Amino acid sequence: MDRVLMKGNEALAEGALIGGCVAFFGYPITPSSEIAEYMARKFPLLGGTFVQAESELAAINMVYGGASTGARVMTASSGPGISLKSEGISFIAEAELPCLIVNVSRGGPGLGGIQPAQSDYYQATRGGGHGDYHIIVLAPSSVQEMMDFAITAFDLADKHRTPVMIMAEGTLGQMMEPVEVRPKVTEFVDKPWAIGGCKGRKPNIVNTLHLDPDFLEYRNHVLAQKYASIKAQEPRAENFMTEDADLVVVAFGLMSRIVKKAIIEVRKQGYKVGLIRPITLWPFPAEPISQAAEKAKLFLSVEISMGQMIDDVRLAVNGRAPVEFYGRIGMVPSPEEIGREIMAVAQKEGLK
Amino acid sequence: MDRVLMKGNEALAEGALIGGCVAFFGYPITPSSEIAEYMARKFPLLGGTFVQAESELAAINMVYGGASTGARVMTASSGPGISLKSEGISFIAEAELPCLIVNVSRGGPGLGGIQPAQSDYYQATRGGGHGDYHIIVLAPSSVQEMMDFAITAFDLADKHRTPVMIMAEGTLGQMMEPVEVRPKVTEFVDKPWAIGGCKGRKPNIVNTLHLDPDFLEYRNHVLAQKYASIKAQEPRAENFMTEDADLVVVAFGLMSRIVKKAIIEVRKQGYKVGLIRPITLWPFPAEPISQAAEKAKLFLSVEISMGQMIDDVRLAVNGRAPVEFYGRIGMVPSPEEIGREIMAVAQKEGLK
Amino acid sequence: MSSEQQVLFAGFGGQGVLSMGKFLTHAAMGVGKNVSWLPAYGAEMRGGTANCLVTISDGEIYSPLTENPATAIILNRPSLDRFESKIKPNGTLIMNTSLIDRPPVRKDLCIFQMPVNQIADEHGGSKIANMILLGACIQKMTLVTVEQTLSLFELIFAGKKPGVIDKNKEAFLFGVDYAARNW
Amino acid sequence: MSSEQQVLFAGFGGQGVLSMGKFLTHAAMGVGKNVSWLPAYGAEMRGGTANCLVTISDGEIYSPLTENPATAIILNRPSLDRFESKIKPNGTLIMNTSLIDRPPVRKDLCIFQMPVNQIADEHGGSKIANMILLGACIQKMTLVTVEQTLSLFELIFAGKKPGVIDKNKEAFLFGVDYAARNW
Amino acid sequence: MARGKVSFVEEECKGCELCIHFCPKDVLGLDKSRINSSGYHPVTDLEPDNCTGCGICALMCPDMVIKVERE
Amino acid sequence: MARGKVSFVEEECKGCELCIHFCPKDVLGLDKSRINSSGYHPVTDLEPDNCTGCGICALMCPDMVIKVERE
Amino acid sequence: MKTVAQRPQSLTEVKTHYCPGCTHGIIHRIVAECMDDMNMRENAIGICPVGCAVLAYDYFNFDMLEAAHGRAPAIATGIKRILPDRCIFTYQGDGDLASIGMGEIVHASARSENITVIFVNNSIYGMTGGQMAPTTLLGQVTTTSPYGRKKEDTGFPVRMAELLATNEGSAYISRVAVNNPANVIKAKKSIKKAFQTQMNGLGFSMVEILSTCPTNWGLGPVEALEWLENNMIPYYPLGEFKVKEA
Amino acid sequence: MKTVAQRPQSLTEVKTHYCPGCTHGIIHRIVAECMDDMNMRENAIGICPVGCAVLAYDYFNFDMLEAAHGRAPAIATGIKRILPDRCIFTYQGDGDLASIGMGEIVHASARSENITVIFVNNSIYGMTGGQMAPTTLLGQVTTTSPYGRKKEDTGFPVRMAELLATNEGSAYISRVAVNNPANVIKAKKSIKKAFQTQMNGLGFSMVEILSTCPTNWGLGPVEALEWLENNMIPYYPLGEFKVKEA
Ligand SMILES: Cc1ncc(C[n+]2csc(CCOP(=O)(O)OP(=O)(O)O)c2C)c(N)n1
Ligand SMILES: Cc1ncc(C[n+]2csc(CCOP(=O)(O)OP(=O)(O)O)c2C)c(N)n1
Ligand code: SF4
Ligand code: SF4
Ligand code: SF4
Ligand code: SF4
Ligand code: SF4
Ligand code: SF4
Ligand SMILES: [Mg+2]
Ligand SMILES: [Mg+2]
Repeated sequence: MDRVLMKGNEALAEGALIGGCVAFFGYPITPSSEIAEYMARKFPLLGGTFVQAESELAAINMVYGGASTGARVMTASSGPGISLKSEGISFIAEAELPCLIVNVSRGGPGLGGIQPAQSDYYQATRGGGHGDYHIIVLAPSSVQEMMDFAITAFDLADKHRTPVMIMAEGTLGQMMEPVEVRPKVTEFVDKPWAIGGCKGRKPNIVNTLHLDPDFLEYRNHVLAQKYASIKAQEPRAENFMTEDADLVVVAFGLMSRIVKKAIIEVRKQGYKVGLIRPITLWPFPAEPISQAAEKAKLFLSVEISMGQMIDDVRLAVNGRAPVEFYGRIGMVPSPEEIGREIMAVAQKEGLK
Repeated sequence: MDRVLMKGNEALAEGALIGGCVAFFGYPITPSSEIAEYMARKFPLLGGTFVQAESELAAINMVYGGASTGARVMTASSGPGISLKSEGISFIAEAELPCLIVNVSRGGPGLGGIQPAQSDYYQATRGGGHGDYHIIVLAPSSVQEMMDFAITAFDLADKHRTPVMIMAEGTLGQMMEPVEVRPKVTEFVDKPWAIGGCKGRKPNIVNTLHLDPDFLEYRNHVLAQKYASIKAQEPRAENFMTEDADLVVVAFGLMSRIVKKAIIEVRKQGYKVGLIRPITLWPFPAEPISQAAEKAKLFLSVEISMGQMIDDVRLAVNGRAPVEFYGRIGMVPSPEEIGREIMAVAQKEGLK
Repeated sequence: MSSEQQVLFAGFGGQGVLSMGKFLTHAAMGVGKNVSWLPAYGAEMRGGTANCLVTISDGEIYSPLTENPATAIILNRPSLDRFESKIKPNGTLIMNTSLIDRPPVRKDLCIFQMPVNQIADEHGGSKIANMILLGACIQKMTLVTVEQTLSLFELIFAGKKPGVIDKNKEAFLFGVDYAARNW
Repeated sequence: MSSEQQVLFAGFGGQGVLSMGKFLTHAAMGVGKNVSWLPAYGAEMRGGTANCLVTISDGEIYSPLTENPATAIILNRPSLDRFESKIKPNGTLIMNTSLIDRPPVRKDLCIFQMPVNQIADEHGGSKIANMILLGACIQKMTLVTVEQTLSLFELIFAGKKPGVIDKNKEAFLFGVDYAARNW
Repeated sequence: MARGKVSFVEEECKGCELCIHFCPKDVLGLDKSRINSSGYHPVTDLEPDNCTGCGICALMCPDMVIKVERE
Repeated sequence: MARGKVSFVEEECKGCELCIHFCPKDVLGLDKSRINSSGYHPVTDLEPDNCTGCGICALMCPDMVIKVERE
Repeated sequence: MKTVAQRPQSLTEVKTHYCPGCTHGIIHRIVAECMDDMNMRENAIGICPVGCAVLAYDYFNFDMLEAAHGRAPAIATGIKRILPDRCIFTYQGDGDLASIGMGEIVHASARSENITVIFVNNSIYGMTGGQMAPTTLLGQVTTTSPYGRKKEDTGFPVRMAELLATNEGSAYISRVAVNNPANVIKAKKSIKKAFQTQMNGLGFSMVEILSTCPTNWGLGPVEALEWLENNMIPYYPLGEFKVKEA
Repeated sequence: MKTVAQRPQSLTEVKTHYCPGCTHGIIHRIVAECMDDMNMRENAIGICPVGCAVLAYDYFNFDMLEAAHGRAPAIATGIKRILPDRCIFTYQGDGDLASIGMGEIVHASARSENITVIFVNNSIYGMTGGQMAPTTLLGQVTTTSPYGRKKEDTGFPVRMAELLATNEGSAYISRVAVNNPANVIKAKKSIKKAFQTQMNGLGFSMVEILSTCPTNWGLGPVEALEWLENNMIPYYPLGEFKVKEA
């Protein structure tokens, strides 16, 4: 049987290999290090490149170089390391280089802790770096999805010529679940823009400097159009028991699974509760939430943070219903706790 | 007469000195470099510290060290440099160290250009760094305010034990206007938490590591409460001709002055237009906008970006009126252009 | 969902509680169950305490965690102090009396005790202490049978030297036998 | 507001257009006006073109920039090509014919011409070319009087050696005189 | 008779045996009969009379478990 | 008669005079009578007959203005 | 009887989190003893790295800061420029100082920043579970060099003491080890000399200390000391590389 | 008549933005000539810095990338690891390489990354208007050392060639100048040797080139060359500091 018991981080790394990743550039940080370690074990055997960079800055710039050749390359880190990459991510976004950036996230701010968190949501979806750019952000909720989304990420990256981030709570990287190993990806788009020597063609240039204001503005419009088309094509969400829901919980990642368990329990008590789980954090799936707002009387954003995604939920609901918040930090709350919270809010708002 | 013709960057630097800044740690970058250069000229004469750091990373960490002693210290940079500081800013926010960070901003993403922009709005207001933190962000609109806000910034920083950012379009740093030089600040709060040797007291510790999840969560609640009280006390905005306005433009910084000129012109044509100018970008002045939404039929967010502050305008309006957007990049649009745009939107929405 | 069981393993960093959990998870997967293994990672700074939670179910596993595990396998005193109160009402508590110098407070629990360190010191050393205990646990728990588990040793220890595998089997069986005789 | 004037200075990086603008700004402030000086910074990479916009007003200055300056002082051909069309209807154009090899296209403008480089080469060298032109401009413009400006030299050049100041005064007056005679 | 005397903060001992290894007089050893609250067999002085009070054990102890006294 | 011949892409000359300074035969000078579109007096060969075609001027020209030919 | 050895004043009573036999503990003690000997406790400010010593602020009994990974020298600079008379030191691991913190350490030395650096080189990333460091020896197995470090793709271990000694700004640079009593005594002497260099205002000082990581080396504490002696010292020679006199 | 000097194939026809007499232009040309001579144009990949050479991608006539400030060596690493047979070089100023990029350059050298670095040391930040660089000489006036660089608060200029030569990973390290015809010829020889080092797979190579910044030095182009000779060369001796043979 081809179900293998894997750690989330290893499943993600294996998924990247399945997706055709040929180089990993990274700097160790808990709780993401197993991704680098997995690559360090595999690439020497498979003939790819593993480089332990001297820093996250160096790593993201190695990704810039590697991606410029058209190869599928990636890096992985966590909170502080992602902050250090933010200049580089801004450069990569403007240079339109496809690549995979993984944030196995932990609690902040500062050095914070190494326990799971979702408090890098703003950084991931609003561009931690400078300037007008976005990157696609995928939030897996199981070890299987850690693998599957890594594969998807590289396809999306090439399709839209954009960096793609996978953001997962630290727990998801550390826990083990059985995964079905996917077949190797064999079809790739070609990349005439890639550098690699100008034999038989004009030189290619990878650049983000635009001193001429008009051209700089032109470039920003090019990106804006790309982001518009990504918003049109790529938002992904999962609806769970929302048909008849008075109260719609919005939660992503591993957190969303806990909420499901809680919903099943509170429904036994007669609470009409459902879940909308954003799978892409950017582009944010505003549409399903907006639709739910037609019927639902109340929304509850549940996050492992002090409240960040709630901005996007509010923007989607746009005043048609109250949007409440429940959050923890440095731990994934239990289904029992979430169940209690859902019932409390529902009662407060007079639902049941 | 004590009106002096000064460059915005120099006025800001002089303001910092008036505010009691004793050390500047920075790395040159256009269009902010004049701040460092001014300090390099002044401190050797005044007996303060100017250090040209080897990088923005080093600079923000020198600020971390300097601020830990309780001294008023600062750094200044622009787009890419601020991204590089984002890890450090997250640390400083969690360590609750008062300091001033200046972003004389330019167009991005990537290396972009050196022309004015407001496209670091998300980065400034949503925390470019990792974790749940915010910093106070002030947006001056004149050379005089470059000086005045530098003084205010240090007071706010000490009052709330938080980093404060001044974000100004590059043009504001480069242009000259007469400024009234303010009297030197002489009253300072004392800082029992500061490090400096433990003679006669228990050792002080400046730290952001919290391995115990419960304590990490506790710290996040401490910060959240602080942010709540800042939100209650510090939002600042300016209303301009909003009393009878059908259309309320929201714009900040130098941009807001251009809008004023445009409003004066279009009002001559009978358009009832007003301006709300956020002075603090975080905390965002949602209240005045929310009030305006009681009467106004339409909002227009005008930014030198592809549209970032518009999120906060929408959150404040919360569905009570449509919120339109107009933006440029890499240039400050002229009053003539803004006037045309205002009239176009107003007509489209059937206002006059 | 109905048939979902959650087992907590807790002890010192060095006691191999994480691998005990992994082993059980592996075994349960081997017999076709849905499983998840959730470690409290990092928290165990060197010398600190470690624990992991294993969920085994016939249905889809939504939540890999819980406040109240049905079964808790506790290898030291700090862990007992921390987790005793969390165990599900009428749940099962298996404890290592070598490193726990107090009896449990709760009366509703079904309790099994074993001086794991002493026994291990006598039979093959501390390295296999956790396999001995695991044998005993599986003998008592209904999740997977001893036979099934034995048949999966080669798979679970894939890559390990036969010697190592045999040594572990031995310890495992010793534990099974111990539980049969004493629990 | 009514009495608001905006003057554009444009030329090569090295021609001192920015300091011409600063000088005028300073002078206008000296006579109690509200002023702003707005450079097109950086854009002039070495050897490129430079320009700045000066706004002088009796009232509060809302916008330091405009699409259509009332007056444009143009020191080279590329700048003329770029800005001629932008000047306010019936505005003023002052141009350096040494580096502009074509006449203006617009007919509505009030135009003054001066072969600045040649004249400068003859009188004191290229360094003071911009002061000569500035003298001529101020002679023609109504913003500040020649006398007022002269009285502010020491203030504006504060810190500079007297020799330098005199040299600039000379050049300035030469320009004033040139404008009086030729424009 | 012993010229030196060693005493221990048992709870802090991690049983690393560095002190034991470097003691020139083989004074020290782990007490296999006991386990401290961190789960380690703590150090003890098996041959107290041989102790010269040279201080080497304390010099090599990473955990400041040992106090050494001498006449 | 000149053994060498120099020609210039005048528009690219920035009048830095490096070529002039290093020319061993004082062949070169700036043409003060002309200004190129970048506003510089461009280089010219004042003493073409003295040119040996040694190539030093081109070697020191930062702007690749000079082409040198030799018999 | 008089006490010949006991816990120094400059250490708190807190029990460390270090693994059994980890020589971080010895280094903490000798640094603390230097502070006691120099009567400097109330004047001292220490900066911890990100690394296993991240919690050192709980162990040193004077004002302490916790730095972002690799940035301790920049933080020390910020403090020293404002409090020039304090005794300021960073305590950094080899990943912290020689990898991510390379820019900060080289420039602190180039600027002749008047601070002291305690550089604990254990040839590996301890805290994160044994990844390769720039100081990892060729052939050494780590979680990110699972087949042994190879020069073909990772080059050669950096010798920080030698590298920083090339900077004119470096006033005192040495390398010591804590693998036996004699070396521990030498190490303490060198650390004291570094602090004195700072208090004499001579400029940047660093003591590189070869240390063990039994846990990630997969060795017993005693074996680890032997491994250090047989493998690290040959590649990282002990001694003083720069001594600027007052 | 045969042509003895003309624009090399490896340069485009684009007019540079450099100031009159700036020797960046000379360096561009000799790098391009090496590519022509080695018949390497179609195999070359260059990485521009952030600095006055930021626009070099418009001037070199082969595949080019523009790097973030100081990160060119990391980018080169990313490319080289995937395209090991290409001829890859970074072109970096002294602020870019020796200040913000210190970590990346030291580690590219330590890893023995098989790339070539063209390091243009003009002792100042040119592009941003003449601020102090780590390479600025003591006493030199810049906009951030307006009273002359003082060792008391800024330490000493870094000698990158000497510093990197201490890394075993460095295969070829030299310092040259372009202040006169003889030195320009030597500089070109050295650059070619560096490229050959790379093509022979020997590892990291760097040529430090002393260059002028007439604009920010406040000197005429010719005076600037003399200043370089009289002030820079004495502190930055020319020569080869590391030559690994095949
Ligand atoms: C910016 C950032 N990157 C990475 C990490 C993860 N991290 C923590 S400690 C460490 C390395 C520690 O190794 P070393 O400096 O040698 O100290 P040791 O533990 O060996 O004493 C790393 C990579 C982090 N905390 N922050
Ligand atoms: C992250 C970042 N910091 C700072 C800058 C601003 N900046 C541009 S070039 C430069 C220094 C250039 O000096 P150098 O590397 O010596 O090159 P040169 O211009 O002298 O040839 C600086 C600080 C930037 N663009 N990006
Ligand atoms: S003091 Fe010396 S003799 Fe006594 S126990 Fe310690 S090491 Fe042994
Ligand atoms: S060295 Fe210290 S910790 Fe180790 S065994 Fe001896 S006393 Fe215990
Ligand atoms: S080729 Fe030689 S002689 Fe001829 S102009 Fe050039 S430098 Fe002078
Ligand atoms: S060196 Fe080149 S640019 Fe300079 S003057 Fe001579 S030809 Fe012109
Ligand atoms: S991991 Fe290594 S360095 Fe860290 S405490 Fe344990 S032994 Fe010491
Ligand atoms: S500023 Fe200096 S380095 Fe830059 S182009 Fe001009 S002369 Fe050359
Ligand atoms: Mg280490
Ligand atoms: Mg330079």
